[in-house]
Amino acid sequence: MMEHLPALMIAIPLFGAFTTPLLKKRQNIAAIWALIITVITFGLSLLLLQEVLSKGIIVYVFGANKPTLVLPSGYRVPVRIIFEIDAMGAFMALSATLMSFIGALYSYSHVEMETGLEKYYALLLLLEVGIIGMVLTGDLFNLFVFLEVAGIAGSALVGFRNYRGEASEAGIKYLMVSSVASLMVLFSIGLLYGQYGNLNMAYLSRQIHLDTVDMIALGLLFVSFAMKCGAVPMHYWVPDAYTEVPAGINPTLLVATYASLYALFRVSFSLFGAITWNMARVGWIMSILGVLTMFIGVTMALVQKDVKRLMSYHAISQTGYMLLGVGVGLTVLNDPAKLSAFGRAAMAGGIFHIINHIIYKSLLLMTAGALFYVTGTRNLNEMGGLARKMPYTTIAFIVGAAAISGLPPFNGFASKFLIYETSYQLNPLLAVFAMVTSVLTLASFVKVFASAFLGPPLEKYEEVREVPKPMVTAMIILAILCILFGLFPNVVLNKLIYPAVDALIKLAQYQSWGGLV
Amino acid sequence: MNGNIIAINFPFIVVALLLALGFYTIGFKRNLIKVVIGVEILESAVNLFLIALGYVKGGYAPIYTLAPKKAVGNMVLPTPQALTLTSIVIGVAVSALMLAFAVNIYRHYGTLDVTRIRRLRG
Amino acid sequence: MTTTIIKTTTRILASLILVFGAYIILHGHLTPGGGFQGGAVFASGLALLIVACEDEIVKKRFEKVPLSPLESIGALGFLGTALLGLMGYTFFKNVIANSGFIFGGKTPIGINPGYLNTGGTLAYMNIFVGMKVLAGLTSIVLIFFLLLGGKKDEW
Amino acid sequence: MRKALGLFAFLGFTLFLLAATMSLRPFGAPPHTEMDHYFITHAQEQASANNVVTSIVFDYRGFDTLGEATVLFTAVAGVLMVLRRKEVSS
Amino acid sequence: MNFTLLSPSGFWDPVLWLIFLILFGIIGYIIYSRGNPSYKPNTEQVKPYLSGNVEPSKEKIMVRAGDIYWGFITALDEYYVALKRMHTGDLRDYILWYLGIGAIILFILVGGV
Amino acid sequence: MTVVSLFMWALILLLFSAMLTLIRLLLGPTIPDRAVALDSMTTTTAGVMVLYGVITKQAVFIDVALVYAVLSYIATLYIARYLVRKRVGIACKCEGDGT
Amino acid sequence: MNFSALFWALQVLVGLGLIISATAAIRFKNLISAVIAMAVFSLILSLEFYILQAPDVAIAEAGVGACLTTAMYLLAIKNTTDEEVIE
Repeated sequence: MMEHLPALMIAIPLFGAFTTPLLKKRQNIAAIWALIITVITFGLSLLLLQEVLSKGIIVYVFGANKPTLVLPSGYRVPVRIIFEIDAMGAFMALSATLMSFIGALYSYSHVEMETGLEKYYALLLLLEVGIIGMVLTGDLFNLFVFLEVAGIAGSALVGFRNYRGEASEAGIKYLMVSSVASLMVLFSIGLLYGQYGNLNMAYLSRQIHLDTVDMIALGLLFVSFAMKCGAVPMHYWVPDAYTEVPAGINPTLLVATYASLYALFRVSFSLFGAITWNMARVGWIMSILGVLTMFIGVTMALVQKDVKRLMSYHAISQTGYMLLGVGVGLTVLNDPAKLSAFGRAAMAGGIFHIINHIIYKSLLLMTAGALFYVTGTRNLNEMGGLARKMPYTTIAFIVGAAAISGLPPFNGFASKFLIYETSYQLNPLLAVFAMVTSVLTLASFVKVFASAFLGPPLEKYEEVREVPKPMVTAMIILAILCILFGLFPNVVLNKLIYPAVDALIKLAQYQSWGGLV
Repeated sequence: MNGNIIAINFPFIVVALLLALGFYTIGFKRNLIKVVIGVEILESAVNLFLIALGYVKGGYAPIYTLAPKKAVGNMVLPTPQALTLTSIVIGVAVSALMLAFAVNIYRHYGTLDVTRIRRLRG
Repeated sequence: MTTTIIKTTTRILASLILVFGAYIILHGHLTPGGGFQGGAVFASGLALLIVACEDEIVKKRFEKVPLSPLESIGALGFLGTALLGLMGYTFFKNVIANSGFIFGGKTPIGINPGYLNTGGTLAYMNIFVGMKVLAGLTSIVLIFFLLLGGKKDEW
Repeated sequence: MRKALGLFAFLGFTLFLLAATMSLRPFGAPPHTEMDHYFITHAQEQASANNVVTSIVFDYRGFDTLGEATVLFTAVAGVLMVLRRKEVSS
Repeated sequence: MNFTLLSPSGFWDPVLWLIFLILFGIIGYIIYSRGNPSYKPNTEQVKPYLSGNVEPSKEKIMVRAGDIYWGFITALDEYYVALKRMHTGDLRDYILWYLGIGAIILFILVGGV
Repeated sequence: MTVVSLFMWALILLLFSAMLTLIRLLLGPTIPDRAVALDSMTTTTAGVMVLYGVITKQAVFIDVALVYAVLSYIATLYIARYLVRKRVGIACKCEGDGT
Repeated sequence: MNFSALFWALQVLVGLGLIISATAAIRFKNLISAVIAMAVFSLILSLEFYILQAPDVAIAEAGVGACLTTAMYLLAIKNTTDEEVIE
């Protein structure tokens, strides 16, 4: 069964999602069923990661006689849909499944009182399927299909609280943005198909040569995925969507955003990696977008009064760090001396920041959801003195806030450290912006902590008690992960991140799987 | 020469104009349902682009049932047609969900004017 | 609001459309069409039935139809047919083609009039996808239609 | 102001779309595509179907169709969820 | 297993950090234990004394979130006005920004700099 | 003049008449005008499809025309149902909202 | 009249029809008129697919565009309002 692992990664959550609407009468069982499915998927993704790290790139051909039969007899092109899983894809799949599990656990109590839960859990599983499909596939059109699955499931979940008008507003904004972006992705896929007559990414990357149509396709793909991952100034949908979605979906929605970031990296490094002389330009675009993203995101966050909206602006600003780190790596991709000096470390910082940010931002958004659960409001002006009432939430919030500001020994520290040093070597101005952003991040979280948790206990929150156990468990798991990743960054970097970085950098390895060359 | 290229690439030009019309609708119309119509025009334009990519001059449809004798070895490319089928279904799904959101927004806001549907900002 | 003309026309036309949809689904591997197209035509026939009746009749008639389970069953059947390939081959392998099972006949190479008993898993997948699509699209139209009857303060 | 800037962005983007479609290969003469050749010649024998498009949709690229079915399922679930009647029971 | 993260200009060692943590924890505890022992919770002692005035209600003395960093935001007023004007919340602007940025990126890639 | 050429001229004529209905759709002051234009255009286009299938000698193409011929009725019925509900009859005054 | 001339005449007519009906769908102030124009757009698009030898796609576009999308739009407009905002 080991060889069918990539197919099962998709089939099992799909099975769960298709069966969940049948449990309309008993919504508790639907929640437990979703929890079981996410746990199984998490185990499978661990197995997959182990396979990839020990054996290299895994290839799975859908519909062939054998899973590794890439080329049909007598032909030199791949014709079927092929999954090509390298360390980067397995790493993203691991984060997606982990976060879906945490989200399902948290949702068990968080949305208990609402109706329509069987559809909620089905959509949660479908969102997971979309992310897994996006990060594992090696086929361009398949990437588009799963991008749409993730986008539609995400926007439907954003509109879950349909008794609030704002939820529908955020939902249609997210849906519009994601559908326009994916249509442009489809258009550029059409351009590439018209040029080369194939859809496989590894095959295309060997065929691509510099051409006006190719460059326009690259630009369209770049800007569409940049919009889907929330780069400034196309970030407006991010605060709307993250604010209105139930807090249990937030972790998965974050991973969906970073799956688009993954697709952006994949397009820049693997699909168009063969066009060598133009890549420095793309790297500079990515770095500058990153700097803009982190600075504007954090300054907007400083003036927010809505707690979840503040945290979503921080999510934007942290995306900037990833873009900056990987952009620095992309800029020096063709300079082997600089690449080994700081490019590889920069990319490691950027990619390590993805999982770090997913963990601590989910933690923070979950604490915001817990505050909403007990107080019924998200306005920071009306909160205060909750630290005594909710000790676990407070501890989780402190851990998350320290991690996002890059204090040692929490996990944001290691990746930010790498990014500062490497971006300083490319251009000192970039590092200055990164550090200023970090300081402002700490400042705005001090604001949240002071106004929500500290201060005198208010009369209207006399009855408040700690949130139910599943929510606490989910938050504590993430807090422990935060501390572990921060204490031993070296282990994570060597086991998980550097293989992923090498998977992106080594283009020839990606191009030559399954005897294609 | 230039006019000749326009004559040959005529369907592609139509696609580009339709994309422009769709973007114009999304960017400058104030009614939400008009915006949804704009997205649908975009979708149709991309579908038309894919099908036009697959056409071979003088080719026949890739179906063997009761096909004329000349069709063997002279068929249009079938892959873009399969891709377009998928794309059409996705288009229907997206517009259905958008209309549901629009109905729900009208319930709560009492309007379909995009400039007034912005409680979430800043 | 519906007149006798509409009711009579609907009675004749609806059955015709449903049969035509079923034809498109079943002959998906021979003629143009397939699961999605046939399902859309079938759902259009059901939409005709919806629009030709009063709201109360529609509500009464369709509350017994298990649309949501039908959709789940269609999707699960599609997934299951694809999973058949795991018996020795890969996901989505067409195991039934040329095996002699139902729909497992051999197709003559070249131009032929088309035989229904071919196609392998394609025919099964067509049927399941058609079931899923007709249930899904009908439930979309139905919920949009039934919204008209709802009162504002129920929301 | 907003309208002028928006019009500028729109025209710029459209210009590149037109450029892309104009500089593409001529209509009706696709390059020699081995993938499509494989589908046309092997569909009857491998998938035993006369309709090549259906054989691609459900056999060669069947995984895409699974994604497509998933999209429709997602959209139906989303529509039913967004338009559901009852509020919170608390 | 080696836990030390080496980077071009520094290093991070969790063991060293733990040692420092324990050290400073002990120092902190020593300072704490030398504090005033006459403090007793839940007595009259802990109530605030405001020159004999009545203690105002909790809602009034609370520091609101909007008041924190008031000076900073006021100093950067012009920047924030520009930023607020960018965030209109209009659905169409989202797409127009996309078109504009797309045009710029395509110009850089295709037109050449 | 061969038979196939005759079919081609018939096709062009049908398409021309479809264009005429398109003009009615653009000008038509009331909604019922436009609905009727849609209906007649659908029928004409179904005829065009049948003729094109005959010209290229592909029998299976007729299915598409059948689908259109059958389904156009439903769209018209939906529009009619809407107009009845809104009391927008033929007697409604023109809005003058042509292109 | 040979086939090639017929093909190009069809291409030009259908392309014009596509652009005209799309423009009409955008310009009509009444949303019902816009939806009818979208139905015509879908019809012409289906004809174009048919001419480009893609009957599968043409059937899909016909089944969706002729009835279901129109029905969805009409029902949604029925639930909201049918007048576009006058700018």
